[in-house]
Amino acid sequence: MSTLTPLGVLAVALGGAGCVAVLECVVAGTRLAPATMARLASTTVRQPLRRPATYDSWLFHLAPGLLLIAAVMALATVPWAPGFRGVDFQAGVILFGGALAYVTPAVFMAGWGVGTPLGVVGGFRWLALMLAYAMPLAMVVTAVAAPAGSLRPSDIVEVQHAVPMALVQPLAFALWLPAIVAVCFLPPFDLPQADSELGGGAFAGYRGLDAAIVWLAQRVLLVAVSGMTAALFLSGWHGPLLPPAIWMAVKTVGVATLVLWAGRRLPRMEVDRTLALAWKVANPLAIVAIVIAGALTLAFYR
Amino acid sequence: MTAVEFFFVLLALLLGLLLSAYALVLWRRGVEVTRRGEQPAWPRYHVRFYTVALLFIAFDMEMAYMYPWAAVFRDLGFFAYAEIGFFLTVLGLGIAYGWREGALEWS
Amino acid sequence: MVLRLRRSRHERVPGFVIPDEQTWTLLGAESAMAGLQLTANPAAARVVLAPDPIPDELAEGVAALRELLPDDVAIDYRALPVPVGTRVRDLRVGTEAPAAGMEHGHGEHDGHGDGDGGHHDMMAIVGDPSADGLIMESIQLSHGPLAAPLPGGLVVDVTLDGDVVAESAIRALLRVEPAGPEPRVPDALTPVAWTVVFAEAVARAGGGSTGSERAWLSLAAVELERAVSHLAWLRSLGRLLDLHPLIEACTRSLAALQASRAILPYDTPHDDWLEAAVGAPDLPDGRDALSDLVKLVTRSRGLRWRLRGRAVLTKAEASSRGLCGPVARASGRAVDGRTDDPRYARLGFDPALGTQGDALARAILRAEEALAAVDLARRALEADACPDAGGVPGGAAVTEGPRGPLSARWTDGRWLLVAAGAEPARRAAADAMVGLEWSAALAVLASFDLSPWSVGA
Amino acid sequence: MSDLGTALVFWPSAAIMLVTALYVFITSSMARAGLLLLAALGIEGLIFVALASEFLGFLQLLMMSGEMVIMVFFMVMFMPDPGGLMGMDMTHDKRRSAAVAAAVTVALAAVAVLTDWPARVVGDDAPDVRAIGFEVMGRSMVTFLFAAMTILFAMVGGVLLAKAGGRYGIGAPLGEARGEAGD
Repeated sequence: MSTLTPLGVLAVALGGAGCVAVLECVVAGTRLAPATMARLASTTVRQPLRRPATYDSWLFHLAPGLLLIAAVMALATVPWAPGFRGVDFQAGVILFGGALAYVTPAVFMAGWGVGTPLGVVGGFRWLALMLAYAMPLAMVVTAVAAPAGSLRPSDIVEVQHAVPMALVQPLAFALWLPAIVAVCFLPPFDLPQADSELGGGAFAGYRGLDAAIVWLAQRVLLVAVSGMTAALFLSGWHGPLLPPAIWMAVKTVGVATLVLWAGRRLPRMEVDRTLALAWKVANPLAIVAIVIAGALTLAFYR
Repeated sequence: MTAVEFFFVLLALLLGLLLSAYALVLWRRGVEVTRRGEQPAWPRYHVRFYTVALLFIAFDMEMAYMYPWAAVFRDLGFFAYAEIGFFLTVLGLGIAYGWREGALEWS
Repeated sequence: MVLRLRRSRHERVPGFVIPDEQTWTLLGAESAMAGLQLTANPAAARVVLAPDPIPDELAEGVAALRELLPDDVAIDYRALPVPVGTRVRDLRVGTEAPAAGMEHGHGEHDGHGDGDGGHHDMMAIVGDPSADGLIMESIQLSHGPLAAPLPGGLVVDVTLDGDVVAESAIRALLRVEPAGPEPRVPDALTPVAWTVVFAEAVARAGGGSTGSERAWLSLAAVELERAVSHLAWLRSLGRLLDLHPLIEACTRSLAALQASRAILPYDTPHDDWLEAAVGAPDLPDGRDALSDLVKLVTRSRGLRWRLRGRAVLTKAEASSRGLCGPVARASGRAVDGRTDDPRYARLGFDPALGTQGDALARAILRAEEALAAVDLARRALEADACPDAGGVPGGAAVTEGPRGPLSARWTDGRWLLVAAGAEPARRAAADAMVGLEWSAALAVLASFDLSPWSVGA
Repeated sequence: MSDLGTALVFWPSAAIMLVTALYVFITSSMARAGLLLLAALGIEGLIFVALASEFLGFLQLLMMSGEMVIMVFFMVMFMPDPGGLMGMDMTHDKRRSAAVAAAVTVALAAVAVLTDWPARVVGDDAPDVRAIGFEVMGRSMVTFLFAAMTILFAMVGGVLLAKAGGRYGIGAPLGEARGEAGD
């Protein structure tokens, strides 16, 4: 790991965000417009910051920054290639969970900070959604780490050299996918900033640099989450012909496209039903997934 | 360059970039205040999912024990599996009790 | 998992439409919105379209909206064929300046809901405990006149207890004062139906009866507008629920039905005006797209998950509230102005009836009615001899509009206009919203397809 | 991490942590107070990571953010004027609490300075996760199982208190004992 790796992570963040923007145009079927996107981005950043008179001192302007830091830290833990393993901690998967956990206060700060009724409602709906996705996300990480016998993402990738974890533990994979869509507040879980119901909700007050940072953070979050899905479930950089980094990129783009495509096909979820569904179905299934993971580890991965 | 150094260098780099971006925009463009004269809507918000939050805190504590188990389980064998089995059934009982008492519904 | 990559011809820029997408579609200005990717969040809008004379009731809403728009976005005023609302100078259906502006709702975009906890004693917590025994403060919110997926001009004053709606009241801001002998279209969401009713009433006031050739044409025009109105509503429901398959299916059907359909402001509809209102719709193609749409609506798990069992209106309740139109028919109350019309009997018309009366039944019924309307329009255009539409001279002319019967009567020097079932539907929607979480409450409100125009006394 | 690196990270973040902890009591807005406490505990997690105990540091980052946000919405629910519009003073009988605070600080500082901590320098790649794992699964297995029971008691107790009526919805009217209350 050379000293340039932090810049490498930032490069992956920016490149990934651009790639996700292009993916959205592809999935939505609109013509690619790089000129328009560039113009929109530059005009947005050139606007002055805007602050509603109802805003709460620093919460309003700190939220986008915290969101971006959480997103990039989550991205830093993803092992992209044997040579570039990102932040290679022994407990890297927990750092991934910890970084994602800071998206919750960031969106609540935005919702509470803007002060408008619908913004506050958006902030509290996000808390309810956090209660729904947090437990499956954390328990599935345990289920995946057990066979690998370590919490280091690259070790988990190594243990999948024969067969990807998605085939070994399909239940864990099925619980993981909706949780990662909810973490990135992408449709069908875009409850905090539901455009049609809350008119922009928690992020309605943002203009200029704040809005650009929130837009960037959401895309970086999607790149981080898709990358980690590829690493934990689709045997990371292992693959027959192509070099490791290319495999990782292909799998990440695949997962991101699946997430964006599913978002367009499903209606927006309701908070109370999602919460009840998560605690009545997803959590018990997550417990079962851990039990299955234990059995599989004893049987195959000794 | 160890992982911890990498982590803090990246964090410092991010903070630096964000602060400089905000400083530049504030210096060049300043801030506009909109919706003047409106009172912020900060009520004592009637959160409807507080019972689920209580269950969530207990479950979050559980994760503190599940992670070390996942790290060492492969080398310990069946005994650790039985232990975590007990641990998970206890948690399952917690959810079942919450479900029966209607803690999972929107109050 | 087949990922259908479609290339749309032109670039889609995020846009916002004042007063709302339904009004522009109904006035035949769908092509103006072609290059836009409609968004409900003004902050994300890059292009804002508005009709040239904006109704003055919406002035405050537009001012509040302008403050939310990004700095470099200006409102782009476009002249619509039938100008929307009261400030109408050259609408030949109405001549002189608008009547005195009615009382202005305070509808600024987002009400300043300061919790009423401001004045009470610092440490004591007073108030009436809500259902689970907690004493909480509520948020007052007026979901403003320009809340995008809902029709522009409809204001919902809501008291939110947390996420759940505690009280709600619905106000329709827009209004056209019927003044003088010239009939004026009081509801921009159903211009063709009202103009046909006026023509019928003028004919009846003169004692004669409308010619047979025009009777079929006006029937086809009314039925086509019903189909377009239901499709535009279904598309706004799709936008509210963020269900893109439904949005795209509605857009495809509308494209087929809207081919060269235009609403021209003539006072008494001559044949060329009716032809313009009907346009040259590609009915067979429209019919296939519509049958796919009906299949999608009836079988879509997403719609069922969001709308089933919401705001159930039993048959008795519908009749006691005096509801009409699709809302009543969805709960089993067979009240349809077209059943006793000989022309419809000639075309073999039988009203579609729902049974559950919940939000999903209303959506499915409107989709089926749109499909039936296209069939009726096709048969009406091919029919020849027309039975005499026996109307008692001097009586009220009644036509079944997309939201219920519309009747107009010219008596002692002024127009008597009645849109039955509009006010009861607003009250029913307001009562149905209580006790639901905010997103469910909005879905229920949308399922009533309320018109923002208040008609009559 | 080198000593210089550790010092570079430790001292500024310790200072920021103390400032945010102090502001928790100075601000009048409940939401801001809760989120400042979250920031303080988050920075404490970073300090743990800097001092080479990564697992505990990440665990703090993960769990503290979830729980502090829940504390924030409980504070917003139950404290009057959560938005801090009236500028309510949060501190009460200042003198005695200041004295207690000073005493506790001195005691902790004494403990920190006077005890001779083991000089064993733990390298960055010390297997702390596996060490805790073997500890929990081996020697202190009883505490692990007892912790499981404590979590269950916490869940049952929490739900029991929160849902006063339980599944039959027999609401306990405010102030009256539950026994003889009607429905």
